Amino acid sequence: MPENTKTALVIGGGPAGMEAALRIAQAGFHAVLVEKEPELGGTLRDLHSSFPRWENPRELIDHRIGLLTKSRRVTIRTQTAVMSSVRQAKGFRVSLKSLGNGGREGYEDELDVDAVVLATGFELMDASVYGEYGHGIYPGVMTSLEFEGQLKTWAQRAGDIAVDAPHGVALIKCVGSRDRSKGYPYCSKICCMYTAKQAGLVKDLFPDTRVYVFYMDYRASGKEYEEFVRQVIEEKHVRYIRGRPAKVLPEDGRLLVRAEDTLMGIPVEVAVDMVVLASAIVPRPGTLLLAEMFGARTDEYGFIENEPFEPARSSERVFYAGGCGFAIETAGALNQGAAAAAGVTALFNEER
Amino acid sequence: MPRERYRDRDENLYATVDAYHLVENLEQCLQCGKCAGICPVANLSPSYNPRQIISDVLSGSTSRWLKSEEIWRCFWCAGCYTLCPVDIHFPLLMMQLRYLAVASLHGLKYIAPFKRFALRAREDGLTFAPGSAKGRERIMGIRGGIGLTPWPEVSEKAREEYRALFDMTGSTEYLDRIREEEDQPLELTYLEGRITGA
Amino acid sequence: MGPDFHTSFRLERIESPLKRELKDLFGIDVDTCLECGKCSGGCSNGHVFDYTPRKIVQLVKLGAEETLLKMDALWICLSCQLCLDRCPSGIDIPRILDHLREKSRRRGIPATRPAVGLFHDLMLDQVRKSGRVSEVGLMLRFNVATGQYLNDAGLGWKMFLKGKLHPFSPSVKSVKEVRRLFEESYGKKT
Amino acid sequence: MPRQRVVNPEEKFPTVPGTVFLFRSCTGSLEYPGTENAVKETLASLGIHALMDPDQTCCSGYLLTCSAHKPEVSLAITARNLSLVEKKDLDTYTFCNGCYGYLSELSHIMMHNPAYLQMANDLIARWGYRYEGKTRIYHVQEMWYRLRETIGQKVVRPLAGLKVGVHYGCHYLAKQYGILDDGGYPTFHEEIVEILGGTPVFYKERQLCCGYSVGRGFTHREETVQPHLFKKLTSARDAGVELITTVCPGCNVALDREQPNLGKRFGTVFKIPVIDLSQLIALAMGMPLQKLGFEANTIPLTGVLKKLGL
Repeated sequence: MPENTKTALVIGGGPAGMEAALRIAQAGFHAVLVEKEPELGGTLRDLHSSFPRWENPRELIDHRIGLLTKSRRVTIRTQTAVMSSVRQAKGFRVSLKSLGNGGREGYEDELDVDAVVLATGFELMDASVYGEYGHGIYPGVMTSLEFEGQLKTWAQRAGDIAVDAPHGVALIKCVGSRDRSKGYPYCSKICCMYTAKQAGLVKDLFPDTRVYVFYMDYRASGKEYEEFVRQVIEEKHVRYIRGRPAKVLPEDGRLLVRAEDTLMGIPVEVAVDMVVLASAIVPRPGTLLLAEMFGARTDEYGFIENEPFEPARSSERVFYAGGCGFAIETAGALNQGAAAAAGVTALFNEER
Repeated sequence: MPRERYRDRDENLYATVDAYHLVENLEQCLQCGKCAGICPVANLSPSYNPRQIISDVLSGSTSRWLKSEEIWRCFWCAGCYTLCPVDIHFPLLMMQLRYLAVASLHGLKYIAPFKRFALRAREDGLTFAPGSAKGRERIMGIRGGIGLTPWPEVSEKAREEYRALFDMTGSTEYLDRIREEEDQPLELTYLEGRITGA
Repeated sequence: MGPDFHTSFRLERIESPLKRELKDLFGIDVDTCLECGKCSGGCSNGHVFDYTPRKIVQLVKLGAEETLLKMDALWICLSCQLCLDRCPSGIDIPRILDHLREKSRRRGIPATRPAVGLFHDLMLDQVRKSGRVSEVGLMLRFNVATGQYLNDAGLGWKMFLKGKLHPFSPSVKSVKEVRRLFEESYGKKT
Repeated sequence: MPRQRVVNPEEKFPTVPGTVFLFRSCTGSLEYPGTENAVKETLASLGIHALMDPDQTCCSGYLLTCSAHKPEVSLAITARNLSLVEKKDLDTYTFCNGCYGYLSELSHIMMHNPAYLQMANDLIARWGYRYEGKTRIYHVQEMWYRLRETIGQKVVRPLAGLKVGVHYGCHYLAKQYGILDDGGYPTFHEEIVEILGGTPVFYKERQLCCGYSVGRGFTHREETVQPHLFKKLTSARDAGVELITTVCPGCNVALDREQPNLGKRFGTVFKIPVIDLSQLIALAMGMPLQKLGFEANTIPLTGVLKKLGL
């Protein structure tokens, strides 16, 4: 098969971006994978364990990086940002800038690419909008991503772990999601599953810590998802209470969560040491800039929108995958990465 | 929880309650419980639960609340409204529930004190003026002592117009109709549904 | 016991020995409850219960044993097994209520429906004594104890004529073993 | 002090007005006249003329929320009062959460429901009034926060670390009434207390309702109001609060008058004086004691005044 010079630019080195770059390369075309962080992996790097099979996300990242570095058709540009792009007849002229150290800092270069895949991922909404939960005020209140970091440090320090074991942890779901008045009306899809995972992990690390999950529904609509949540409730004995907490209060140095158990119809309170807020999933600010740069369509919240009847394509020669489209779990991000790659390779094959 | 009986069922309870269209978005309620969690009254009375009242009004489940003592417990502190993810103004719903209760001559004893206040306010142009001369003198003494006019200045014109508005809007007539002696017995009194053992 | 008004329920102080008891004795794991409400929906007396079957399971999880033992539902549950039959997790709610009923009797907590409590004692007492239930004997003792002497007498007479009632029902042969069973579970009955 | 998330006060108050319409509060002018005095004195020392109008009547919100009034009469009364202010082309400043909340609520209803605005204007047209919704409704406390530096410079009696527990009030923080600070976790009163030299105490039930609860004190005193107050005051006392400040004479009545009865019922004596934050500011700025009207308080302020050496 003759060496083909068609090149696709993949922006974002998370699971979706890595998958897209890999599939494009495997199909015989060139892929330039741009990532502004020093390492590939995206949000996946911050996570500890995964659902529904408690696997280590690090393994998936290392496996993908192994394939990407081996492939001759993939150029990995970490610590690099896309500064501007000009649409041409059959592609874009893109200017890249390397950000970090390694001597090439501030170095800019131009690149002609034939298609773009946006895979810039998502981030969590700023939970301090919820004065009643006290994020940013009480040290024990943290968002779920911050809590992943806490889980990682606990897991690494296996030895003297009992030292700062919390007696009680409360995880609050739908903070910002399904909330028209302070956040977003939509459901962020994956918080139910990762909250169950986090709750289960705490029970694994500290069996006699009391863990509570305050929920309105638990949405476990995936393969082995329901069994996963039932396992966390029945075997790991995480206490699920249906009721969206009204307030977090300081009480004798601990945190008091005030809510109603709507299934019992009684107000309940629980004193805990940590409160984890499953904050709403929103697109990264950069996604909006890139969407304008490449003429991609976005919805009212800033997520990338697809063209009618084209699941992975946002506009001419512009594809997208993963969290920048909407909240998505890792497996979904990989699928969408492959779908975007399929779109790119189909386009390239037509034009050969 | 006050016991439900099928004959209490009233399909358009919500429409009759929200006669003033002040709470148009009740159907958006997610039944999430934030209101009952913050409610200072629900915290103290097991059989009072704002979320339950919303779901009953929506389902027209029963008009039992109209004959209950619970709806007269709401503090009107609007904590539920402040926390509600879909901005349901529950206190305004509660206010209108009370109108319906009064219309069916229930809970009159819980509105009698305010009838007295209203009728006195109608004369003074301001509320909470004590009825007794002794009370009034005490206030005039304190006010005089700190350099204010002995009685708050409310012009005659203001009082006239205030009284006229009472009469024109039918408020005076509404107040007259509230006669404590005609109070119907409340069918649903406060239930001692405590959950003990914690 | 602190101020005299109701305060909201503190979750972190829940100790539910009852939950462990049900697990050890009958293998009932209330944590498997999906809180779906099928049991309450189907319950034949549910509309009259002060706590629906679903809430009863939750009260076990909340460790609210006092409330459970003083519940009206204990004495108006028909043990029709509909809730068990419908439960997606197979939680044996009738068995929970049986266990609580016994516990409540042993602790001498007055039944919210005295007649049902009385009938409950008389029947078990008869089984302890004769190893079986004799309708005539039981009804006679119940009517005497509740002072409704001629209650259902007409019906009883007609059944007798049709040979449906046997005035004398002999004890089972191994009545000693039955008594020992009762002693083991109830302790020496004076 | 935890991180402050106040709305930028300059944004809500682009310019400090020279004259303001001070909306008379029924409870304020009768139960605690010292508050009215303190507000006027503080405004004067900040160079702002406070104008009160004898034609202004009660806002009638209390009676509405007790369901003793139907909305028509309260909407008409509010329209009348606010058109008085609009005639003078001023903004409305209240020093009571009730007035602030009800005026905001009722004007919000009229501004979002033209039928009600029309009904109200038809009723008051006969006296030449017409409400257009131009006047903006503020609480004087927002003005104190906007001018907190000037207040800081004018403090002559610093509070010597007095432990002050602030009470905000429900109608003040309720969502759409749009108070200056974040309703979920307000801290701008604590900042004022710190500027006056006091030590703010973040007690657990800081944001619990004061229990005035639109009349439940008359109908459900034993069932809900007293236990509720017991919870709130216990939390304040356990946190070492020496003085509670409110921004509403209604809250002041609820928290101050009821304390002796709580002692009888629950056997724990509460002796926490309760005054308006404007009175505390006026006190710190050197207002003569006898003009502050502390004799109207049920719980005497002798302990606090002794600590301040007065």
